[in-house]
Parts: sequence; structure tokens; C-alpha cells
Amino acid sequence: MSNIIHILFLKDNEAIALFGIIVIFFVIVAFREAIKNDRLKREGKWPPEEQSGKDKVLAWPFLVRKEFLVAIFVMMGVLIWGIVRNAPLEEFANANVTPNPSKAPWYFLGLQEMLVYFDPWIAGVLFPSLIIVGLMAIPYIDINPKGNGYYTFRERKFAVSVFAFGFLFLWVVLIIVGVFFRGTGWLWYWPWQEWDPHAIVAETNYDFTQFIGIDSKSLLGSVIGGSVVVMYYFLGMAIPYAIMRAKNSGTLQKLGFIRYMVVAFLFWSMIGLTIKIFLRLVFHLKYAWVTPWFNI
Amino acid sequence: MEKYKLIQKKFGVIIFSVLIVLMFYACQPLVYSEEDIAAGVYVKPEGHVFTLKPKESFEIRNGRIVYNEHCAPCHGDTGKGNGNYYASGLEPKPRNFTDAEFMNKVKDDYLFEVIWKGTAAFGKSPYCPPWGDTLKEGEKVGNIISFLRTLAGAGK
Amino acid sequence: MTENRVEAENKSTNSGTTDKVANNACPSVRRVGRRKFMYYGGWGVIGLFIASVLGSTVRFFFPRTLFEPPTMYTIGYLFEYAQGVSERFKQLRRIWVVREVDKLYVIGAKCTHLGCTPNWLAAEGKFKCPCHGSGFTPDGINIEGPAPRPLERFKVTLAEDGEITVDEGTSFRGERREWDKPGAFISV
Amino acid sequence: MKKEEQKSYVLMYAICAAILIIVQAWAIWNEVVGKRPWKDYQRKFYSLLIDNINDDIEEEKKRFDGPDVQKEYQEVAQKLEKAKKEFKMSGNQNEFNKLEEAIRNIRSKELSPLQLQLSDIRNRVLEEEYLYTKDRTEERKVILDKLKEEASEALSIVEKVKARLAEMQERKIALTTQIEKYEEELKPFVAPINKLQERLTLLTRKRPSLQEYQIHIPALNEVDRCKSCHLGIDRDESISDKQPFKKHPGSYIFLKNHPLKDFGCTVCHEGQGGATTSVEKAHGEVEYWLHPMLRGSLAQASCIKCHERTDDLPGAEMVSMGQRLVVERGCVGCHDVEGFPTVKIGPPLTFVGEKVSYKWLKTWLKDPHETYEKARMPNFMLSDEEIENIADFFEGLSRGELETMIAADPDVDEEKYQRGMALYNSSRCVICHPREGRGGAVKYVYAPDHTKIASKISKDWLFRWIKNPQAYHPDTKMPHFRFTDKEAEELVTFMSAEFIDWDAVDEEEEEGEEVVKAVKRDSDPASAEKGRELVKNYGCYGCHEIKGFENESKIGVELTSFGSKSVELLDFGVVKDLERSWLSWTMAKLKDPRQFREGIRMPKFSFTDEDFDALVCLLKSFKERTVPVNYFVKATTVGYEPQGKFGKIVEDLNCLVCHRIKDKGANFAPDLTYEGSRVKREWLEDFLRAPDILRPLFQQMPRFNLSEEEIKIVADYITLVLVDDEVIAREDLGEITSDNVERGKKIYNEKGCQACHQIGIEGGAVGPNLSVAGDRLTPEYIYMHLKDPQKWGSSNVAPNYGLDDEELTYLTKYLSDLRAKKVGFLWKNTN
Amino acid sequence: MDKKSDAKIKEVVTSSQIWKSIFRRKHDDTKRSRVLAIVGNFFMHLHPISVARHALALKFTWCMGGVTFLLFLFLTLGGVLLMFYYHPTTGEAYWDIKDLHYSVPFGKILRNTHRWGGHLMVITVMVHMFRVFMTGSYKRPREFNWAIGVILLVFTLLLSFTGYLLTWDQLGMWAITVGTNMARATPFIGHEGPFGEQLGMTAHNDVRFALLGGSVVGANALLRAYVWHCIAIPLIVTFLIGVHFWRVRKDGFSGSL
Repeated sequence: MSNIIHILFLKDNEAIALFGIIVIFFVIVAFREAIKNDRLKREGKWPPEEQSGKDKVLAWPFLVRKEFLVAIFVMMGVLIWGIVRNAPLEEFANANVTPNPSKAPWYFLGLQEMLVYFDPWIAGVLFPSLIIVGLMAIPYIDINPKGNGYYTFRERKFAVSVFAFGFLFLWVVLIIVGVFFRGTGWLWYWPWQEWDPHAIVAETNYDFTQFIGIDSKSLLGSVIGGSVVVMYYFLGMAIPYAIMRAKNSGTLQKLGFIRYMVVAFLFWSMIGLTIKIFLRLVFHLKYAWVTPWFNI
Repeated sequence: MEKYKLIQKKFGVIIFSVLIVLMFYACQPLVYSEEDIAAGVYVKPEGHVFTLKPKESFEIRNGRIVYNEHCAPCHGDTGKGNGNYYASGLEPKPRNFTDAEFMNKVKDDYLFEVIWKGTAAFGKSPYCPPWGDTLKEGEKVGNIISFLRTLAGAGK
Repeated sequence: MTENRVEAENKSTNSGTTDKVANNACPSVRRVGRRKFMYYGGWGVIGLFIASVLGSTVRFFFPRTLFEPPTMYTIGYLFEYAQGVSERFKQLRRIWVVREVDKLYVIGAKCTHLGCTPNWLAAEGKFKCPCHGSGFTPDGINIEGPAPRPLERFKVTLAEDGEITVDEGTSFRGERREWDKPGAFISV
Repeated sequence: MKKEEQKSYVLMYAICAAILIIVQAWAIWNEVVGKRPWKDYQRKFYSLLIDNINDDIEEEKKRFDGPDVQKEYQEVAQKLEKAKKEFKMSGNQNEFNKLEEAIRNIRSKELSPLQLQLSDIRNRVLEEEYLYTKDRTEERKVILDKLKEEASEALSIVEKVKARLAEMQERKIALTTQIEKYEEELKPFVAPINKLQERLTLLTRKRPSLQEYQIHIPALNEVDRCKSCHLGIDRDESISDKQPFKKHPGSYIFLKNHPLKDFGCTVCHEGQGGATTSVEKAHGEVEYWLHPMLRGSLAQASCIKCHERTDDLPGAEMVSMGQRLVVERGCVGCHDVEGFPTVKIGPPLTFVGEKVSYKWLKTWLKDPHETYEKARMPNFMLSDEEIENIADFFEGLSRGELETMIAADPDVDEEKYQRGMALYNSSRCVICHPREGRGGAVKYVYAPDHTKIASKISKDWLFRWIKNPQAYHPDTKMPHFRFTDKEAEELVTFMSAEFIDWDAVDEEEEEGEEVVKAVKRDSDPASAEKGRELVKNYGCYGCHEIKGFENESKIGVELTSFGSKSVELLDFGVVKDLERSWLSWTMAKLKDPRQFREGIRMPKFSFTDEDFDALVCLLKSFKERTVPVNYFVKATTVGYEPQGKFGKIVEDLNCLVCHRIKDKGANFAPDLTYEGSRVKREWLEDFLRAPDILRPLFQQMPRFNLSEEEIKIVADYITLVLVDDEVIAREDLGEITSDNVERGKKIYNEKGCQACHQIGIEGGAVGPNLSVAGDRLTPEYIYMHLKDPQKWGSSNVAPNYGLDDEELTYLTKYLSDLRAKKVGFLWKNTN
Repeated sequence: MDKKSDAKIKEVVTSSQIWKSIFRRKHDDTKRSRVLAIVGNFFMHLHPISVARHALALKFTWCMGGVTFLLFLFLTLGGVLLMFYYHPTTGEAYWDIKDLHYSVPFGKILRNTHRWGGHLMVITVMVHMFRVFMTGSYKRPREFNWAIGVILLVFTLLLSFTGYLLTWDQLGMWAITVGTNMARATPFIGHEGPFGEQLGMTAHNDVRFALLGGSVVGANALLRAYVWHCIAIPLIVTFLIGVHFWRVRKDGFSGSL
């Protein structure tokens, strides 16, 4: 236990702990509000009177005074934090000595954690780019007109769950894991375990085709691996499309083909990432697809 | 009353924040004050602890070096006045520095003068020479005295 | 500002305008005295905070330690200086060491007019400032040009081992008749 | 729920504002007080200082009020009083005042306008001169000349005024000479008090401001603010016994040679010199500071940063001992360290099978330290099987030429035995080889104990060894005695009868004579092969020459930058209760190397506590040099090698194991650097033939049986090369009369020289025997030695009596007169 | 002092030309003056004159955008102060920070608050984005502002990231080394990424080199980080914040109709 307290106050870790607390707090707030709003809607009390939008309040003084109060509050917090806790400053930079563990800034630790499961170009470049592009694309692919300006879950089940999953699991949890559960040698340590720089863990990973007895580096292996990845995307995109098409879904019509493809690609990429993590942890899968130029 | 409740609600937020801050402050690990150690809050690990803090001060260590070089031949390594194999014939015998009674009696200043000017200057036998011109540094003599004090096992 | 706000509230309540925002009734009884104290007090405290932050910021600009060259240093031994003005330490410390028949002193190479560094003209036996033409005798007395007072001398002492120590922290000014004070020179 | 407009946040504001201002106050307190512990220390320091000065003043006053001082003081004071009265009465007062007035007048009214005029004229002259250089016309010349004339006139007027002034000044001074004289005389009485009083008022009226003191040395890239707390560090006297106000101990070694302003503190003591917010931070004993403060003697680790050689460097005893240990105890056999030579300290084991007995080998491998107290070989903690394997392997290493019987043989020819004993004694084997716990006084020579040696080695080998040790072990420290075959045989006979391990014989008698004496045993080849592997594994070849291992590399890790290794890189292994610090790990590693985990090969060394400290200190110094070149102190004299035939003899006899020549060699026996100026040649030759008794038995030089030719070579070299120009021949010292000698003798007795020196059989034996000093030493050298024994002497023990020239001369004459024939001391070895 | 003279002084002060030139108009308590307080004040102009009632509820807005902006201002001011004592060179940077700790008055607390404030800003930006998503506030007509917000998020991370190196300690150096090493594996333009080698990328001409100004984290990297951190990114962020706010003002606070 003393170990986790020690880690908590190392480097910038207290900021990350605060990040965790704040996120949990606001997730609770958001979903409580959403559930409340959903209930109101079900009960037909919507829109609530004070949210009618026509009921306006002067910004001065009623908004400004609140902002001012929050500002004082935040300044106070930062000041106290600054007095009580010193910003980290380690020893002089030395290119010849790598600290163990050596970590990226905390907000990139999710990516660094992903580096365990993927090649650098996927975890470090492809996924960040996809995240940024995907985030920017959200308004354009989310064609659901409902839920604009209020918390709701019922009306945006898919959007909220996918985003919450992405934000909470693939971002926040991975950061927390990267900071608090990854110790020396980037090995997994529970809070009550002590980090041992000399620890040795045997972990042999296998490529996908090696499970079925084919050399993954051979042409055959490469083709099989490649087809698995392609099939994953193809099936993942085609099957729902076919089903929705068959059902003559209105959503699909509104979305249109291109938008559907974008949504499906981003969605299956996210799910694929989770699947790969799962497969690595459980079955020691190294790569699904091995080529001379890149590995997935 | 209603207003009071309102304030109370907001107070909750303040208190929550203050508590978080205090928690951070209270949990500061690995920094233990001397009082903590005294009170037993923090127990220093025992057994294999080696810290090369000097076992003796520079004064005494240096005193020993100088003593061994210049004094030990007659006064002996342990200061008993039985210099190894040389001083058997000396009359009077070299001073026994382990004699606590004597050592408690003499003052540092006197010892200093005797070492500096030699015993002859104090009307005693001429066998202990004046070391002033040899040692040159008063501090060296002071160090010898510090070391002599440890021989008698008495403080001062 | 807050004051205005509250007064505004009061007024809008009383005036009974059609203002939708403000026409909701305020609690009628208010102990104005205490409230006022709160406004002034609150704003006073905020003001105090801002003032103290500003004060701290000002203090921030005056660090406790500097990395400037030392103001106390040694310049060698007496015998190293022949009679006359020595420029040995002009580059390093911006001083002249002057030895007369019976004494040695140190002159700061800083014109008393506007702080330029004068030149020592050995042929003419005087210091001449290139900026505005002030001239000084070898002992530092202003003889020409706009310089208002003689060049300053620094404290010199002999260290135990005979080295000359200069302390720029203490300066001696001729127009205040400080040149005869102990420390202004070393008698030879 | 109230509407927004009805809500009041006044109380919230007030509370927030209050907290905010409290927080800001906290921040300011933190800045001004909380993080500035040195302020408190400085306040304490100054109050202590004031107390100290007050005490001094009290003492001074007491001294001043003492009857003797008061009496003298009063006398002078009365005289002064009288002089003053006279001064007033005689009308001198008036004249004095008048003169003063006149001087002032002349200065202000005459001299200064004149001077101004003069400088004006001078300036005009300069101007005209300048114009004339531009425009060389007659007109200008005329003006210039005229001006110059004016200037010289003005100058002469000024000179005249000045002369008048000087004259008046003189008259003025003459009037008060008497008074001034007494005043001068009074000054020393009150000067100390006044000085103290002045310092006190300076301190109390205007206390020095509390500030961060900083030593900034750009060359060393160092910022030390240590003095902010350690204010008294460079004072002559400690004002308190406790840190941080103590003065630096041993400042005559340290601060005097390393002034604070040029070196700072952290260059030696490390620690975080820039930190001022807490003691731990300043001392660098915190996380993320790689150089925690080196306290006390550990700071010696920094000597090596600048000093190339630390032996004989005062104050660096520990680290120099460490340096010596690293080489002499074989650390370099396994570990590479930059700057340290790779030496194989052990004897060659190439043919060890014919040298030692199997049984002895096994006991030795079990624990060398138990077999021989001074053993340098560490304990490898081998299992019995491993010992057997290794012993088997070594047994196989033999040329098969020698008779392989151990030397032990109690039944020997009595006459041979006696002659061997005499030879053994005159060869002073006991100086290096301890025997039953006695002898072996030469430092850093690890010669085997002779007590049981005959049960260890083979007779033939011993004979060969005595005849020429270098043939078997080129680097041995054993001298090559010039024994004849007969003498060597006698010695072997003596030793085989004398140095038998009787315990072992008792045990082995049951097994039969043959087994007892056999050195060699038929070894099992499989076991020997295993032994070979073990020898490779444990890196025995690091210290021993073993055939077949010439190309193996050292088995240990490189230690060049071990001192700056961070704690994370040190393997604590299974040891949990060890403090996580470099120091404790290193100490634990040295004390018990294999405690951390299985499979560590480092053996256990038999160091003393002092050795451990010295080694830790040295290991701490293993880091990159960070000082600039101009701080680097090169060794003054390096690389003296005795040349030619003399050099060959020195090498053969290993003279430098005891003697020192030009900073090379050891301190056990006298320094021979200027031996030629010291001793007379005749004596020297005799001494080399048969060394007489100069010093006690355990320090006595052995007899090497040199041939006459060799003696001549050595004597030539010493008298011609090893001389010092400062010892000049002096005629006046040669005149010896009985009167002189008597006076010298008186001084000798007065000063108590006999406490340390022996003449005949009288006196102590700290210094050399002086019975034949006249035969041995040149009078010039005696004179020089008596004048400054530290400079001219074989050791710096001898006290400097501060004798004057006359005393020196007489004493020299007395000592020169001490000759063999006079004292009746037999000094030529007739044997 | 009696009330009359008190009022008189107030009158004289408020009716003076200087006062008027600064405050322009008198603040009485009409709706008009409240509106003018927003309209006529540069700092208040960020706000609309009136806002929907629900936008006042902290429960709804969490005030995260405002806090982020506040922290941005605070960090800018603090950063400017810190720059007075900072040299972006490998030999000095670390010791400047140490000096801030030990010998500059209020230096330590300034650095502490700058660091923690920076972390806090990253946190609040993320939470702000989370809130905007949860209330669906990115929907039409605010799509583009969301995109700007995402860019601002990226730049906030970059601000913090570049600031890491400036202390020139092990923590910063290795965080940057690990962080930028990902760039090495960028497809096509990183020398270890897919097809990078085939396209002739080496450690000396790929994207990481451009980031660091060298193949290792060295003096150039420090200078680049410094310029990005202190000048380039703040400028970009300031501009984007302007756009972001302007769009908020134009589009109004989101809310149900």
C-alpha cells in the first residue's frame, strides 16, 4: 500500500489521480442528468420550463458573478496546490541513462500503453490521427437531430455509448493503467506489488498464422493474415449494412453510403483495437498480418 | 432558513475540495521529520544499514595520525606511556595518557603549551622535545589533544 | 461593481418595470448595513489579494543571488606595481591601480559624468573620457569637461599574505573628502 | 428552487475571498519564512558572534585591569598628561592653532586657485601643441613657447607654495611630537579592547542583512550557497561546537590550499550547493540528486578529481589507502578500472604442482585467511568438491623435473642446521616473513609465514627459489640473495627441520611415510577438467599466471564510473532490509558479496573495517572527472627508474620494496634520494658488505652477499648520482676540538636526544643508532639534518628544536666525533 | 466625514473628464446599463447580453470552458514571468529552474502553479469536450466550432508536451524522447514507419528530425520546444480561441428549444 502512495506522489502522478477523480465525478453527473432528462421526457414534462430557451437572463451580472466565483475557486485551488506540492524536477538530463520506467507525458500514456499491443506506427501515429479525425468528424456523421443541448442517453444510445467507451476505456483507463499499473520494464504491477527493476517475465507472443501452423512471414501466412484483417473490416461493414438494408432502416437512408462507411470504419477500428488488446492479453497474439513493410 | 441550506450545499463543495487538498498534504510520503522518527512513526530499517558517516571527527582522526607519527614511539600506541620497544630506559617514564585522573586535571591550554614548547620549558626532563617548530600548525596540536582526550576515555 | 449590481436589483424591484428578468420579487427585508460591509469587505479583500499578488510579482524581479563578477577580489602584490597608473586590471575588473610615492589606491574606470569608460593617456598624464571629453588627473580629480566630480576610489586592503584586496562594495569620493579615510589607500 | 435573480452569493464571495487571502498569506509566509531556514541560522550566528565578542571583551578588560598592566598603563598616561600640560603652558598651543589656520588658508585661498590656473594653462598648452602638429607655423610656435613658459612659471609658483606648506606642516608636527609619542605608546594597551569594541558596535548597530551567500565559480560550473548557513566555516576559531557554525576542521590542510573563493564547497563535498530551502536538499540527500553530500573523510573521494597522486597527500589518507588496496589486494585482477594498472598479484601457478603439497593446497583453498593471517587471496567459499577439483587441476601443472617431496625433514645434519640458522638470521628473513606471529614488519609486503612452510613446499623447489626467486616469479618482492649452492642448501636444511607443521605430521603418520612426504598425487583427469572449468569461472587467472588462460578476459564488471551509478542500477536481489543507497549497497557488497543472489562469483575478502571504509571511499571517487584542466594537479616526479648496472642490482634485490629513491619505492627504510650526500663512502661499502646494527632487529637491512664488484657499482652510483646540491662541503665543521665536543655533548644531553637515539647501548631506539655517526655521516649532512629534520631525514618524525647556528655547529661536531674506535663499539661484522 | 461631503466628492470624481473618459457612462440600475456593461466593456464582450437560463446552471455547463480559458490566461501570465529567469540552453535551463526554486522570491510557487495549472488545463479541456459531447452541443449549427475545439485540444496537449522538455531534467527529456519516438514510426515520413525506409527516410531527414531539430533530444530540441511552447503555439491557440469564442457568441449557448 505504501508503494501506491509512493507512486501517487511521484512525478506528475497526483495530477493524473486528480484527472481520474474529476472524470469519475463528471461522468456520474452527466449520466445522472441524462437519466433525469430521459425520465422527464418519458413523463412528458419536457421541455422543463426553465430550459425553454426563451427564458433569458442577463449575462451581467448573473452569469458574470458565477464565473467570477468559479475563477476565485480555481485560483485558490491552484495556489494551494502550488504551495503544498512541488512540481517535479528530477536529475539533470542525461542521454546515457534511461530511467526505468521511462514514460511519455501522462496524456500520451494511453498511446504508450497501446504501443505494447501494436507497432509504433499504429499506436503512435495511425490511432492518434484517427482519433483526431474521428473526433472532428463526429458532428458530420452524427445525424441524429435529437439531444442537441441537453443530456440524454435514450435518444443517443449508440453515440453516447461509443463515445463513452472510447473516452473512458480507451483514453482514461489506459492512462490510469499506464501511470499506476505499469512499473519498471513496463511490466504490470498491482498497487501492492513493489516495482522490481531486475524482474524477468517470460512472454512469448505468436503471430496469428502460427496458431494454425503456418509461418507468418511466408507469402501464404501473409496472405492469410491479410485476408483475416480485410475480412474483419469487410464483414464488419457489410453485415450490418445488409441487415439494415434488408430492414429498410431509416437511419441508413439518412446516413447515406459514404457516411455509413466512415462510421463503420471508425467503429470497427475502435472495436478491433479492443479485440487485439484482448487477444494479446489472453492468447499472446503478436500480429494478425505480417508483411515485409508493416505488421498489424 | 432556505438560504442557509443553499449555503450549506455550496459549503459541501468547498469542504470537499479542502478535504482533497488536505488529503494530498497529509499523504506526503517519504518525508519524515526528526520528531516522527523520535516518536516512532518512522522506523529506520535496521540490520544492514551502512552509512559512511564518520565514526570519529576529523580532529580525532587527524590527531591520531599525528600522534602515531610523533608521539607513539615513546608514549605508545594506546597512550599508556609504554612506547613499543624504545622507551624502557627513559627516566622519568613517558606520561600515561590513559590516566583519567591526571587527564581530567590538566587543561587544554596547558597541554598545548607543553606540546608546543617541550617539557624542558616547564622545568621537567628534556626528553619530550618541543614540537612547535615541527608541527608548525596549532591546529595539529589541538587535534593531538582531542585524540588524547579520547585515550583517557574521559570527555573533558 | 457588485454594489451597482445590488442597488440595481433593489431599484428594479422597486421601480416595477416590465423587465422580465428583474421583476421577480426580492426578499423584502435586508439588513443593508451588514450587506454593505460584506461588499466592501469582500471587494477589499479581493483588492488586497490582487495588490499582494502584484507586490509578490515585483519582488519576483529581485532575485536573492546574482551571477555577476565578484565585487571583492585580489589584484596581486604591492611589489608588482611600479609608480604610476597600471592598466593591468582594466579589462578584467574595470579599475586602474595607481601607485604614488607613498601610497597605492584603486580608481574605478567609470566617468562620473555618464558612466563611460575613460582612456588613460599616458603621454599626457591624464584620463580622458571619449564620450563628452571629461578629463581627470592621474589621481582622479576632474580637471576638464563636464564631469561633476572626481573619479571614485575603491576600498583596498592588504590581506594577511600581502595580497592587495579590492572591495568595490565600498567606494570613496573625493568631493566628500573621503580619500584620506582608512581603506581608501594602502600606504607603502 | 429559487430563481437565479433571487440568489445571493454574497456570503460565498466573502468566504472565498477570505480563504483566498489566507492562501496568499500562506504563500508569502512560505516564501519569506517557511522556505528560508538559513535566515534563522544567520540570526543565531550573529547573536552567537556578539556573545563571543562580549566574552572576549570581558577577558580583555580583566587583563587590562590586572595590576601589572595597570601600573604600566598609568605610568605612560601620567607622562602623556604631563606632556599635554607642558604643551599648553609653553604657548605651543597658540602657535599650533595659528599654524593650522594658516595652512588651511594657504590651501584654500592660494593653492587651489593656483592649481586650477595651472591645469588650465596645461590644457591650453596641450591644445596648442595639438594645433601646432596640424599647422606648423611660426606664429603658433611663438604662442606655444609663450604658453609653455607661462606653464613652467605657474608650476614654479605652485611648487613654492607647496614647499611653504610642507615646511609649515613640519613645524606643526614638531610641536606635538612628544604628545604623539606617548599617545602611540598608550595605544597597544587599549587597542585589543577598542578593536573588539569596534566590531561589536558594527555588529549591534548595523546587523549584517540576512542574505543568501553565494560562491559562484564559472570554471567549475558551481554555485554554492552553503555559506548561507555555514557562516563560520572559514573562521579561525569555531564560535560554536555544533553545526552549522563550526569552522572547517583541518583548515591548514584544506581551506588554506583550496581557498573557498576559488574552490567552493561542493567540488569536494558534493551535495546540492545551490539549494537553500531545506537542510536535506542542500546536502543533496534527497531523491533525484545524484551526488549526496560526502561527509567527513568520505570527501576524500573528491581528492582524486584533481590530484593525480594521493599517496603522501596530507588529508587524503583514506583514499590513498583505497588506491593501494585496489591494486595490492587484487581488485584489478577481475575489474577493469581506468587509470589502474592490470597486475597479477599472485604467484604464477604455471608449475604449481611441483611447488606445494596437495594437502596444503586444499586447506589453502578452503580459507586462505585462516591459513595465513596476512593472506591477500580472498575466500571463494568453495564447496569441498570444488576444492578437490581445483586442487586436482593444479596438481597436474608440473614440469616433472623436480623431486616432489615436501621439505619437512626433522632429521638433519646438526652442523648444517646451525650454519643454516646463522645464515637465516643474517639474511633477516624475518623482516618480511613472519615467524610465529613475529616479524613481517615491512608494510605492504605479503611474504608467506615461515612457521609451517616446510610442510607446504617441496625441497627442490625451495632450493631453486632461494637461489633465484625471479626465475620462478619475475615480479616477486623477494630479493635475489647472492647465495652459493652450499649456503642455499644449508638454508634449506635449516628450514626443513625448523618449519614443520607438527600437527599435520601427527595426523599423517598413520597414513604412512610415503604419503606424508609426497607433494604430488595422481589426480583424476575428470576432476582436473572440472577444476579447469572452475578456475575459468572464478577468474583465478586474474591474479595468477596460469598456462592456458592467457587470453581470458576479466570476469568482473568495469568499475570506472561505479561511483556515479544510480541506486536503480544496483542489484539488491533478495536482500530487502538494506537501505536503498549507494553507500550501504557498496559496503554490503564488499562485506558479503554473495548475499544478493545465487551465482555471484565475487569472493569474500578479509579486509579490516578501515580497509572497507577506504575502499568505499575510493569507489565513490570512480566517476568522470569534472574539473577543468587547470585544476588538475600532476604528480611532481614520476617515472624514476634506476638505470644501468645499478638498476639491475636494485631490481634483483628489490631495494625499492623498503627504500625510496626519488619518490619511487616505499617508506620502510631510509630514503636514498640524497644518500650520497649523507653517508661516507667507506662506511657505505662496509655496510653493504655486512650491514651493522643501525636499527632494531625487525628493521635491520639484510646481508645480500654482494660481490665486491657489485658493492662498487652501488657505492659509485650512490655517491655520484644520489647527491643533493644543497649539502655543500663546509670547512668549519671539520675542526673538532675536545672543547667543541664537550659543548656539543652538553647540548645533546640538555635537549634529551638520548630519548630516541642510542649511543653505545644507552638511549632509546626511535631514531638510528648514533654510535658510529661520525664514521657514517658527513658533518654537512648532520648540520642540515639538525637544522631541518623534516626536510633532511629519512622520516619526518624527528622534532625540530629550532637550534641556533652555534648550537648546531657544536652538536654537529659532537656527533661527527662519535667514531667506532672512540666509542669502542664493534661495528664491523667480523663474522 | 459626513455623508454630504462624501456624496459631493463622489459626484466630483464621477463627473470629471478623466473618469468619464475611462468609464464612459454612469452605472445606474436600469436594464439598459446592465446591457451596456456587457456591450461597452472589452472584457465582458465575450459574453452575450443575455443567456438562456439553464446556461447559468453549473450542473449543465460545469464551467469547464471558462476554467480552461482562465487557466490559459493564468498560464500565459505566469509563463511570461518565468521567462524572465529562463535560458533555453542545455547548460543553463536546468539550473535556472533550480534557481527559481532556491533563490528567486516566489519563483518556486510560480513554477509549481505553472506546472499544476498546465496539467489542470489539459484535464479541463478534456472534460469540456466530454461535456460538449454529452449535451450534444456539437450538433448543427456548431459542427465547425467542435472541429476547432478538437484542434484546440490537440494544441493544448502540444503546449503541455513542449513544456515538459524545458526543465531539461530526466523526466522531461525522456518523456519527450519516448513521445517523439512515436513519430519515428509515422508511415511514409518516419524512418522506421511502414514504407519509410523505401522512401529514403533516415534519422536525419524524417518527421522526428523536423520536430527535434536533430536526431536526438539535444540543444536544438530544447530551443524548438521553447519557441513552440512560448511563442508559436500560444499565438495559434490565442487565434483559435478567438474564433472559438466568436462562434460561441454567434451560435449562442446550446440548449433545448
